[in-house]
Amino acid sequence: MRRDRYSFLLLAVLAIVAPLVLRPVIAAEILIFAIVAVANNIILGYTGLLSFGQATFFGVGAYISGLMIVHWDAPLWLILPTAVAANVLLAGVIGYLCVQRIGLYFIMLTFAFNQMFYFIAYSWTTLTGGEDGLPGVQRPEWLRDDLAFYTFVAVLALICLALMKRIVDSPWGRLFQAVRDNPDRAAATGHNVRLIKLTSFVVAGAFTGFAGAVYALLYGIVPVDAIYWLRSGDIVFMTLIGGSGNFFGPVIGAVFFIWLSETVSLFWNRWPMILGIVFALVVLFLRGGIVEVLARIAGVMRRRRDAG
Amino acid sequence: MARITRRGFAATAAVATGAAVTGFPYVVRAAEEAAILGLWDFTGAYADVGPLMDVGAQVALEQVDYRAGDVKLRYVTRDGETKAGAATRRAEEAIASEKVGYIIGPWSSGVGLAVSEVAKNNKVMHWFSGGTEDISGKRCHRYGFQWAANPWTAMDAVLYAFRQQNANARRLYLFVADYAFGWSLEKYVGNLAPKYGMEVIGADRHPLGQREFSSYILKAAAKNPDAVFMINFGLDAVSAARQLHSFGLIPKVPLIMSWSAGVEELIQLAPEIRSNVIVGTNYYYTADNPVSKAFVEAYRKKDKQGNPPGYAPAAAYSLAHMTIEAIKRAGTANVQKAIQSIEGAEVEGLVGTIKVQASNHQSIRPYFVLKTKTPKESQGPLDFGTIIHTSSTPQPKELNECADIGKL
Amino acid sequence: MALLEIRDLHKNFGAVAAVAGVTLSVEQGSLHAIIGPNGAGKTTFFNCITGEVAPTRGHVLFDGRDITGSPPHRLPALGISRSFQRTSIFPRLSVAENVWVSAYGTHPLAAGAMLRHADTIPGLDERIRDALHEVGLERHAGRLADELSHGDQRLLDFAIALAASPRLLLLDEPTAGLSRSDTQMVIELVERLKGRYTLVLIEHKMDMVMRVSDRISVMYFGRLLAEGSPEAIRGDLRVREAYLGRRA
Amino acid sequence: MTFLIVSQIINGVVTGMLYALMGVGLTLILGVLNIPNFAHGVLYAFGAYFMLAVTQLIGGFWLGVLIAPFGVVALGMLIEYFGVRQLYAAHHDYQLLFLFAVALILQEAIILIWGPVGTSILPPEHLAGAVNLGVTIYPKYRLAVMVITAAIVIALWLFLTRTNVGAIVRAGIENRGMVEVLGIDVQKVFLLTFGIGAWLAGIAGSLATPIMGLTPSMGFDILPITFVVVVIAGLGSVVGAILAGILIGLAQSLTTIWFPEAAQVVIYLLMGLTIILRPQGLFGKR
Repeated sequence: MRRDRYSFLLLAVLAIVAPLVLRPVIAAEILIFAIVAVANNIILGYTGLLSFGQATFFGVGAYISGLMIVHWDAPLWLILPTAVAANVLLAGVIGYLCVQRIGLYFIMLTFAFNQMFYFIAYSWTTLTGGEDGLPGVQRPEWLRDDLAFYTFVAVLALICLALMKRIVDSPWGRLFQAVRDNPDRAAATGHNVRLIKLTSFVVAGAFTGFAGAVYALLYGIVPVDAIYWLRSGDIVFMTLIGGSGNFFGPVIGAVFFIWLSETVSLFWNRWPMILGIVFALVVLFLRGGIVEVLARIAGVMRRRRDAG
Repeated sequence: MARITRRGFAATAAVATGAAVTGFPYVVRAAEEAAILGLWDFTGAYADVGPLMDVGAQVALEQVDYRAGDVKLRYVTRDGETKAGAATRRAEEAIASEKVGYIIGPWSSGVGLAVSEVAKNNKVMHWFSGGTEDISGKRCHRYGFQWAANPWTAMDAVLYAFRQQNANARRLYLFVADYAFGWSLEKYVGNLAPKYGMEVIGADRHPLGQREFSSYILKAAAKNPDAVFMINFGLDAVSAARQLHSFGLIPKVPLIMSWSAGVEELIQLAPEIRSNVIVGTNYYYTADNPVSKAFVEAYRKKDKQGNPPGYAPAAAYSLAHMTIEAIKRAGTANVQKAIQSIEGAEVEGLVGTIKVQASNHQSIRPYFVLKTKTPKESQGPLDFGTIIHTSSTPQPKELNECADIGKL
Repeated sequence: MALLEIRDLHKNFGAVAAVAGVTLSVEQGSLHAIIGPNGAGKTTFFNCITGEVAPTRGHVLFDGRDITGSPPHRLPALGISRSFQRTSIFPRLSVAENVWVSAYGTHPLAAGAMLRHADTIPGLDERIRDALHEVGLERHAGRLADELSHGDQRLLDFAIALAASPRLLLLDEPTAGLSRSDTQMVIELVERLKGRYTLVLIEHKMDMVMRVSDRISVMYFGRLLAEGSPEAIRGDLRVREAYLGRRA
Repeated sequence: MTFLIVSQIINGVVTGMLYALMGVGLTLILGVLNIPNFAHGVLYAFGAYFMLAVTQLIGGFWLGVLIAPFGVVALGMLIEYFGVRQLYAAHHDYQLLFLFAVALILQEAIILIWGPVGTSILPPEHLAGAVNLGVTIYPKYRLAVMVITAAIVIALWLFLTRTNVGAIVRAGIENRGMVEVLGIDVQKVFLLTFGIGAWLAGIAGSLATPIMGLTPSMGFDILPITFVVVVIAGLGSVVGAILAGILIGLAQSLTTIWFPEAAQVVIYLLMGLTIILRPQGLFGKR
């Protein structure tokens, strides 16, 4: 538990340094995706379910927030809880249908539902703006300044991470892991496996939707690609590349993913190929993600220090 | 060990400071250098045009040797990914790290509108070339400029020219790409058709990225139209044309590609398919003016296949050209001054005279209508058609939705 | 008094009748073994009790209550717990956490304590310690379950079952796939548990069954062939034929 | 109106048959290897681009249809051999993610090799134009595709039911453990199945070129539809995949008569409905 406290302290320090090194909006975007990746890891790393449809919740959160601002000029204290509540409901329904099936079927269902919501968003142009995206999502006055907005996001992100940490440390978190390790045994010890999976799915959906709602404020537009399935792929990518075996791994993954796609795209137009190759290599040789690399390096250094 | 750590720390600190300096948003710009960002789609749905646009912009900059009067020009590019999220992030990043004051591109309207917001927030001049009328309409602002013809102008020109060619045609069937751009063109065609003695007998909206048009085609064929009027673009238009041909509907019935990329689309269609087509486009490479001639020559040298430029590279060229003009006229890299210098100005540009309307930043410029050549008439694989009409009739004021262009 | 009663249980897979009318009752506090050659329908029968398989016909009564077709996760709360034929643990959790999952599953505070830290829920520590003590794994409490030896993992499986404080413990071939010394260890454990819990044991190792059981039911082609004390079964000709017949 | 509906039905069957070919390939791989092949779409795209290469380099439409799918088979087998096989020990999630990465890489490879601009292939001359069916006019090539795909489906059916190799593949779908028990080299079965799946994707891709044209993103466009086919069909059902493919094709083209904007959404609604009413899919047993 003390180590977690250090990790949070380190995160807080990094969050304070980030806007000095990066443009505040980009730093904010990284933090938003850090929330999404950590939330995804609750399903993937803790519960052992691979969802290829997290963009559904991200997108729906973003659209809710965008629409409430554009049409009603609603205040944030109303928007963010609404986005969360709506995504709890949505993840409840989608999750209920998906957890009936296991393994591959689960993955394909999440993926197909994602695609369904994408096409709804895409076709329902009067509501979402379709291909053109939903424009005119103005931040409230006190968040107009990018630095102020970043600070707001950073505080929210830390709160979200703390909440999610709390959840994975709670009995629920342990049950998620039990279901991941051995669903039959978990059932035989008195736990409703589908309910536990569903809970995990809903928790992740809620936080992902929340992040989406904040994302809508970032550039003042909700682009339709916010809900496209390739974004779900990106989210899985971030989670795995950081390391799904560790609570904080996906945070590193989000930073790395955005950093990598930004840098590589400067040098080569075919940069998604590099992303693909990195991803393939991680899957083939480095399933623990960056966290595993760091742990190995730390191990070597400790051994060397002990030896010297 | 300790020494290494200390050195490591110093290095980290140095890097952090350096990054902080370059990355910090409120840095004074270097004197009289203007950085222009070409935000092109190298990946995503419009990955096909990104590289072409990059070449187009380069030609414009090379022609002036990267100088606009006394101001040095620096050209940087970023991948817009045809995604609003990525494009806005890249624009933000480039504004910060490259001190970009001028953005040109991207290709897609949706992404362009998002980037327009970034330009407005960061007080950066933005020239755009896509189909949306919102840039100079509902969402106009002082920093955003539209180079493409107004959709009203375009539809008026196409309908007029089609009428000249087909005196007896009355009944139009519309294929409309289902997004804001498609709807506004559909609206204008509906309003303008009666003026030319025609009527819209049916319209089908299809999603962007549609590749399977047979069902729409059968529906259209059932109505027995005098012409198929397409309001779609790029691969959608190409796929639709190809399938219209395989169903035998064209060339029996004329096809109107009302807002076409020109060369880039026509080159994908076999000559048999494009033998009875009216093509409306923002640029065609036989445009008879000195700027265009020089551009075509320079572009074909740079293009791998030696193809003439279509809408996309021409747009990129022209966006760069207009930006350069603005800076040159201002005589300084100051963005606000550049904007003031181009507002209301007339520029001899790629498509002829381009007048930048001060009230909504819409360019009043010629729109081209071609008639394609049959395989027999064609003088080679790149001889697609003849310009039969150009028009720069501006959109009636009462239809423009730009209420207030705003302040600098 | 019978704690578990099976009445005319049938289970068909398509045209195949895996269990064809089994009736039997297990006395409170007894160790009741169900034996039979491979393919006799023991496992299907067992799965009908644990709720993994819904019987085609018939009833399962626990403590006088009809539990036919209850899903597996309902049983621990009633007081039924089980071990698995193939060791079934949570490999990436620690040994103590493995047992925690089971203890928490039947913990009366379960609903209220959802957002506490998992390790600070009152009343669980003791049950975890007791269960680990019972099987002799306390010193491994902090280790990852995956790192335990094969035999220790089987013991952990038992500990998980025990942590639910069951009244009825269902053991599915507890010595399957174990080495000789590990088998001995498990037999001793079963003998220790005998009398304190009602036990149903599925086995095909005759010697073990003869040694530990109070009562034995023999299944053969989905039916009960014989039932009685170990001595009676040992002397039963039909049983001998069934086993020998298969061997020949 | 009647003729519109009739022609839309034919139309739905034609596109549906292409979906069916994709769906069957995905189903075979899914059933035997237990992986949803995220690279299936990109294999389809390669079918189309290999077709382009053959028609450009050698010439001849039917030669392309003949050769191109085997290029895709080679590609698929390479993916299986050097990638998927290395991951059998790992959780199947990793195989899936690997295939996702491969899809990203190969899509970019298409752009690198053939450029970002889409192109098209005309149908062979003897199939150019449309034919009058009485109720409606219809392109000859599409009718030919309908016949060819039907023939492929029948041939595949015969292969699966009448040959030893086919029996092994079927056994693999029904019960993978059994294949191992029978003493058959499972790795070979996997490789073979992946190859067959790739061939089906390849032939679908090459046959689709005159209808849909070629774009680098064509693989990512068809992948989700293929998944829906398999979800509706039910896991591991070959017959189901064929019927579900046609069902989706029909639903899509009939929707365009009344509500063209919903032509894409409708297939996902169908899927949602299937899951709610029959979670195991229309033909699934598991």
